[in-house]
Amino acid sequence: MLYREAGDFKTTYVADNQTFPLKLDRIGFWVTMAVAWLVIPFVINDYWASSLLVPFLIYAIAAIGLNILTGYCGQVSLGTGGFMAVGAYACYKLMTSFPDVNIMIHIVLAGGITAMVGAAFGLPSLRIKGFYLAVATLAAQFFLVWLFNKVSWFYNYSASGQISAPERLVAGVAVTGPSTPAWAQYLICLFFVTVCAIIARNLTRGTLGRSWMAIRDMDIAAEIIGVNPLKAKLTAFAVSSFFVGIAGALFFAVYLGAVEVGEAFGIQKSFLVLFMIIIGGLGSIFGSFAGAAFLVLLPVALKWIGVDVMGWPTDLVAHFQLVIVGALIMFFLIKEPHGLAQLWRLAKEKLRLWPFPH
Amino acid sequence: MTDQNPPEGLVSVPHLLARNVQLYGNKPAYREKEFGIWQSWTWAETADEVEALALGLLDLGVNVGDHVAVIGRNRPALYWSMVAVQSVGAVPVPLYQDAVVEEMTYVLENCGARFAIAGDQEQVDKIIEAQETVHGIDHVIYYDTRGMRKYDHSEITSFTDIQNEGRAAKARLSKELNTRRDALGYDDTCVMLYTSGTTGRPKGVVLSNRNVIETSKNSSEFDHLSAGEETLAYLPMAWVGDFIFSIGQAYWSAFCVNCPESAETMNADLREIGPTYFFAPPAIFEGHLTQVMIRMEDASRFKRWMFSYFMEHAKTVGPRLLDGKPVGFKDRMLHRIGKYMVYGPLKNRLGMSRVRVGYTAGEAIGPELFDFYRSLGINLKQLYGQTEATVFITQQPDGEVRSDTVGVPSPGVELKIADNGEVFYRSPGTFVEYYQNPESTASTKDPEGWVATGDAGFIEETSGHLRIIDRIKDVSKMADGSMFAPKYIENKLKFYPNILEAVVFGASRDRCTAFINIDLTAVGNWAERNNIAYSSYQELSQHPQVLDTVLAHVNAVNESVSQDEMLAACQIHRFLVLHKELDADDGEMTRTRKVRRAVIAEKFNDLIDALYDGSDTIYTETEVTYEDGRKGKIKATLDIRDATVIAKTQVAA
Amino acid sequence: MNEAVMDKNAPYVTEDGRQIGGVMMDLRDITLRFGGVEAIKAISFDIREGEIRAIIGPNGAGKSSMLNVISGFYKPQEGEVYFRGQKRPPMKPYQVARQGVARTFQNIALFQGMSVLDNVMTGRMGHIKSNMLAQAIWAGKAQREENENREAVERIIDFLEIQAIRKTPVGRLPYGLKKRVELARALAAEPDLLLLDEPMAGMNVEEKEDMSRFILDVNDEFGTTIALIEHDMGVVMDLSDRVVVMDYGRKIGDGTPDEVRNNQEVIDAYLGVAHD
Amino acid sequence: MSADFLYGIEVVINGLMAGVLYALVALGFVLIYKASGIFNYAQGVMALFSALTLAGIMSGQVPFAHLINAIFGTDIHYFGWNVPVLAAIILTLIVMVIFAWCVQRFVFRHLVGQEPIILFMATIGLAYFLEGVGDLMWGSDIKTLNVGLPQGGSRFVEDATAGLGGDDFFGFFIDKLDMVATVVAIILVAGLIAFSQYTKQGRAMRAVADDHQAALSVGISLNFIWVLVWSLAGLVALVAGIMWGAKSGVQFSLSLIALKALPVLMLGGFTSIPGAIVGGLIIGVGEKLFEYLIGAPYLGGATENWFAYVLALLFLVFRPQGLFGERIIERV
Repeated sequence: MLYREAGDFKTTYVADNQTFPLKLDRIGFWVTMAVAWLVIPFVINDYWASSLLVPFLIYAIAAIGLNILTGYCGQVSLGTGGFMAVGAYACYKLMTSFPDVNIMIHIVLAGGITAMVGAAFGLPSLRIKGFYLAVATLAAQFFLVWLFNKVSWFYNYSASGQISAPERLVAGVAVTGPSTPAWAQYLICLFFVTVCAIIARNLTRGTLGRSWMAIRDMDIAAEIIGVNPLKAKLTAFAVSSFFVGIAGALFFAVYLGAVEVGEAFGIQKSFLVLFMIIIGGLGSIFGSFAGAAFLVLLPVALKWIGVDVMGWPTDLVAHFQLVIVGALIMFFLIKEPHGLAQLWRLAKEKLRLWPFPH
Repeated sequence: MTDQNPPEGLVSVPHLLARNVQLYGNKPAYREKEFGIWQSWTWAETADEVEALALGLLDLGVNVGDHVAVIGRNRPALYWSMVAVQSVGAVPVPLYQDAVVEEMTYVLENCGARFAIAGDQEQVDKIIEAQETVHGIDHVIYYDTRGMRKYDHSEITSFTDIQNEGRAAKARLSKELNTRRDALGYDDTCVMLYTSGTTGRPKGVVLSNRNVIETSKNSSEFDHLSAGEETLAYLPMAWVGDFIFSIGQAYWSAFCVNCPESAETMNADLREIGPTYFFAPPAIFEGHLTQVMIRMEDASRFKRWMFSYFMEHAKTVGPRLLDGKPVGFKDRMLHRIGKYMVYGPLKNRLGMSRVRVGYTAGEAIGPELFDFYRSLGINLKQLYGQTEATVFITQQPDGEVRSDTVGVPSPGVELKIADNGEVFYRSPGTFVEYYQNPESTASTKDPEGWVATGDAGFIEETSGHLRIIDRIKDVSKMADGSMFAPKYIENKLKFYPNILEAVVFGASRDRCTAFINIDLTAVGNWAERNNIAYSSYQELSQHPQVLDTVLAHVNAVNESVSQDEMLAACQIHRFLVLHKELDADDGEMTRTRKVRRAVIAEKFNDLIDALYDGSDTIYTETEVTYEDGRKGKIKATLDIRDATVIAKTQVAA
Repeated sequence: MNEAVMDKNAPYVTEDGRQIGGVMMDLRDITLRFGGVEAIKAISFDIREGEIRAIIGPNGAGKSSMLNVISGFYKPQEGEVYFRGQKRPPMKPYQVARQGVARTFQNIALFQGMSVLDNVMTGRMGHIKSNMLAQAIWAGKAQREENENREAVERIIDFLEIQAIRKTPVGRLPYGLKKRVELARALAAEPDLLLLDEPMAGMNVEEKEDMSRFILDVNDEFGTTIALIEHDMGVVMDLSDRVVVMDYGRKIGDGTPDEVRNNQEVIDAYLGVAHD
Repeated sequence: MSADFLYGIEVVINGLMAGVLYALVALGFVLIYKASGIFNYAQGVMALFSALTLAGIMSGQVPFAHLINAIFGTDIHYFGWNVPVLAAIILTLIVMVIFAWCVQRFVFRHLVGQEPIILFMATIGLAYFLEGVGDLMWGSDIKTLNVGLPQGGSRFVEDATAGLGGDDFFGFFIDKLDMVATVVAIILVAGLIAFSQYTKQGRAMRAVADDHQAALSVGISLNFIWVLVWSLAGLVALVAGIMWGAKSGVQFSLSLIALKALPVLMLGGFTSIPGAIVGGLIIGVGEKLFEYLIGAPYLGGATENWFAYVLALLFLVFRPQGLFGERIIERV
């Protein structure tokens, strides 16, 4: 209905496999970018930053990461929380050991370190498949959390066992530490989201992405036609962990400021991110955003309805949240395994075919 | 013959090409969907592709005046071939790609082609087979190399090889090429096109540069065609229309010609390109409409309601808006909404969002059909023309478009109506002659250059528009002397989506009867929805419910015909639905899907007798040709139905 | 003896103008076991440059296992595989693929979640040189490579006449087309040796004709050597230059279609085998 | 014998007992997995849920009290009666059966034929859902669950074994509860095996596990079997819930402990009952010993959290199909 495709033809391969082949989508994309970069920073306040936007952006990165591993390469991981922890602690150690180096670099390095850890834990995936692997990744989850708990070197022997981010500046503005302005928090996260999303998109639409999907859809056939499973799986684990690591670093340094590994990066976190990609849509970058947005918004919305409107006790609402999330997961797996992204795709298809049904 | 001088020395297509290179060197001239994207060639690139080929042809020994056959689906390379052939002073002769070997043999023999440029292996094979009887062909050039490896290449060469040889020989031959190009005169032959004559063998119509260029110039100016237009070249290259649209006008106005990837991607490609200048015979528009209706059937109730509501509204408002007539505010607003909800999306799906000028011709087009597209806001117009006129005789100016006329005389065209009602014309586009056929030339074109169209028609005093009744030879008298215009009735019948073809008989008989061909897409779909099982076209065609539906249509037509006292006698008394589709391969139709009345009458005489002797079923056997050329027989017993005829009102004519 | 060896490798041209070269792949005394079961018993045969080689036999004769051995998916317990005169060291299937051996599968093994185009593109894996970083930036080398591969793939798509379904998800395709897409994926690798596991299983006559035409065209246009398993005797006899007949893991016949057709043991083996 | 060694033995014995419990929960997994190919992550939460329910019923708690109060502004919490243990257990069982039926009816019936990994993720969702429901029904506060099982170390064993070592060895300290648990678990395991061997339903269950189609063709109702196995899993969960609940109170962590069954399965193989038992024992002993010998002295303790997983992980790398699982032959 909205789409006018006549005359929107492609004369080069570059144009043909661009991310948004339809003109309208291109426009939509640029509008979104403009709003995100040029409008929101000026209107954002602490509440919006801390309760919605910043967590959304950070989880989006994590979700993209996990989606690459699970959605694109078909390797389910329950260790996301653990890998986020790696990113966080790596970032913390770097920040404290090299105070003069720019925080941005620290965050990227943290991602790199996580990538290595991730690849290491990915090694078993060559032998183990399906949920065997899923359970195996629990090992990473529990082991890493325990590690950061027990080995006090990681939290610089602080009495509380917590790590807390010292203030660091980017271009003269604090992006970590207590005195960080909301818009700075937001912008740094937005920056990383943008970069990560672009990288993810490029990787997934290219050769590497195809080798991942081949492994996901039919690993044996994939290997026989020339996909190197070792390379495919390890790169998937590495890239995925890289993003997750960055998310962890931001989550700690920019968002929370101080974390205790057990509660910030526990197994619950792993599930949260997994749910994001299930609801958002496996194998879709857009889905990662949608899922993150949904699960960040849901509790806020529920709290608003339950506590502020209905005046229920908070714990009750929290319980409801569990029920709803659980139900949603099952619902999506039954009705629409490809999640919100697929719904979006279908809606778009309808609009393109309008007024025809098919 | 009008004696204008060529506009600023553009005496031939190659000259136009040269001009376009100067003015629009970097604008796209050709696009072809190949390997997944639209491969593009600018005018400059086109020019040296053409030149390379031309040099290659010289190298091959093509002489001035030689005939070079060009056969294949619409591809830039083949268009270049025609221009290249012209550049070396030879005459391109495009042939119908779906012609069977016999037809091709005849044409090759008739034009005495020394060279042939073929699109692919299929065409090459046909040429080789034809050569068993025709020995004129010295050399065959093929474009698509697929499957050609094993052929003996002594007399067969690939397009690219020829071009390479040409490029290699440039130093040696370019001088010769230039002299030949400069030698081209305004009255030299530009192209030779074979008319798919509705009767007898095809005739080679010789068109001069003057014909083509004058016509292209006039018609381009008539519709203000600019270098910005986009067209889709998908109609047979051998058809004069395609030659004028894709070469004449394209080179005159320097607009871009787009070639689809393959037959089955045609619609998708149309959608992608979104042409601004579009021609299609009524059959195609009808096909689209049928598709639209069928697909809307499955739509949700709301959508169906919305669709019908806005289409209704558009019928009243759309055409008025197109013709720039005043429209009330409320209607204007409603139309806006409709444009957003229905018209726009629909045009988009049909690939006609950008159509600025659309033409249809060749057959009368049903008013419903015509209005449907008009009311969508597509500027669809009718033109009346023929090969001998280099297409244009009359066409409809913007703002004066109606389904029942074919418009006013095109610029430079003079019309006159003979006493027997036949339409004559004279124009700069009037053809030179029928190749090696002086007598038919003489019988068609008198010394003053007036050409008989073979159509009966009259000019409306009020609007000055021409109206065509029928082929003059098909208009005849019935036994009681009243006028019999079968085509007129047939068209009325064919306006119903369920009816694909109709053939009406009644010349010098006491009453009219008809053969009907049902439209398999429409009827088949209807059968599906009413879960009526059928195994074959034949079975479906004889299904009682189908016959009832057809009967209803026939009655309706009789109803409307009875209004017109001139033709009231042409009401159909009895009809039957044919057990096979009329088919060009069986010689029942021309390649342009015009019915060959005589052939049919002769072939199915048993059925005709049955129609008149009052029997209500008839058993028959018919020979058919399958796609692969094999022949077979189909047997069937056909029901014959009686239609209700409205008693002729007593009038003195 | 020496002579025998010599004419064994002497190139020749078949009556329909096919250039047959020397031995490309030589399988020597291959024995394959699953647990106790012997799927293949000491089989030897060779495949020559440019020929169309058929492997036939009743169900469970071990044909597919043989193909799996050639494509390196099964590791035979005994015997050697010689490829282009070299003894093939134990290697992973994807390495075999990159040596120029591509294949299709008995029951279609397309990547359901991807479009036809992407499926065929995966066939190009062996031709990728750009690294991950380049791909992440999606510019320069990676981009160029992507386009080159796309073009190569598009030529295959054009060759197999599947332009119309280029962007359709393979899940939605009818069976016959899926088979064709799988062939396209194999061809995209530009293999020297193409293995087809029952390319025409479950096809109607028309589809079979198309497929046969494509197989011949492939061999003709690209000079690809082809080894295929097929049940339809007619097809096998028409297409292939030489036929290996297997039964219960043993080789019971090897030669031109005519030789095989008149081989008593083969006839016996086929008596009462339903599908032939 | 040296005290250290004897203490080592004690650790092993305790490990074995823990292991039996792991094995028990693992059995729940195996049952469902064999019959329906579902890898039930929610098993742990089921244990928690059943324990909550039992505790709730015994103490005569009003289900959904919070919710009701929140909606109607009422202030009800208890019916004011106490349900005797046995009745409570039976009621709980009924609840678990209903739960099993709902799960089958509303979730997994719609997921038949999906890839295992999808089913697995669905059970994670189920776990969340069930946890939420449990909290809604009985509140999230930690409950003590006392079904009258003996508590505390067993004097008897301690005295009996005190003589074994020197004077710095005071006999094995073994929790009565663990002993009871072990006994119960062993009985249950035996019972389950007997059930699947000698009863009609049991055989039907095995038939389904071997080959769905075949089972269907001989007229076994898959639906019934699936409800049955989910119910059995519920029963197992309940028992495990009681044991752990009695041991360390009914709280969320319980569901995590139950997760230990996962590595157990990875060792034992998902399809083998003996595997589950052996795996359970190995893990139980393994983690206790590791903690005793390495974890506590050198790694700062609490290694039980991950030992099982890492062990299973390493193990799998060398034997992907587990101890007793059949070897997978891949074909194309």
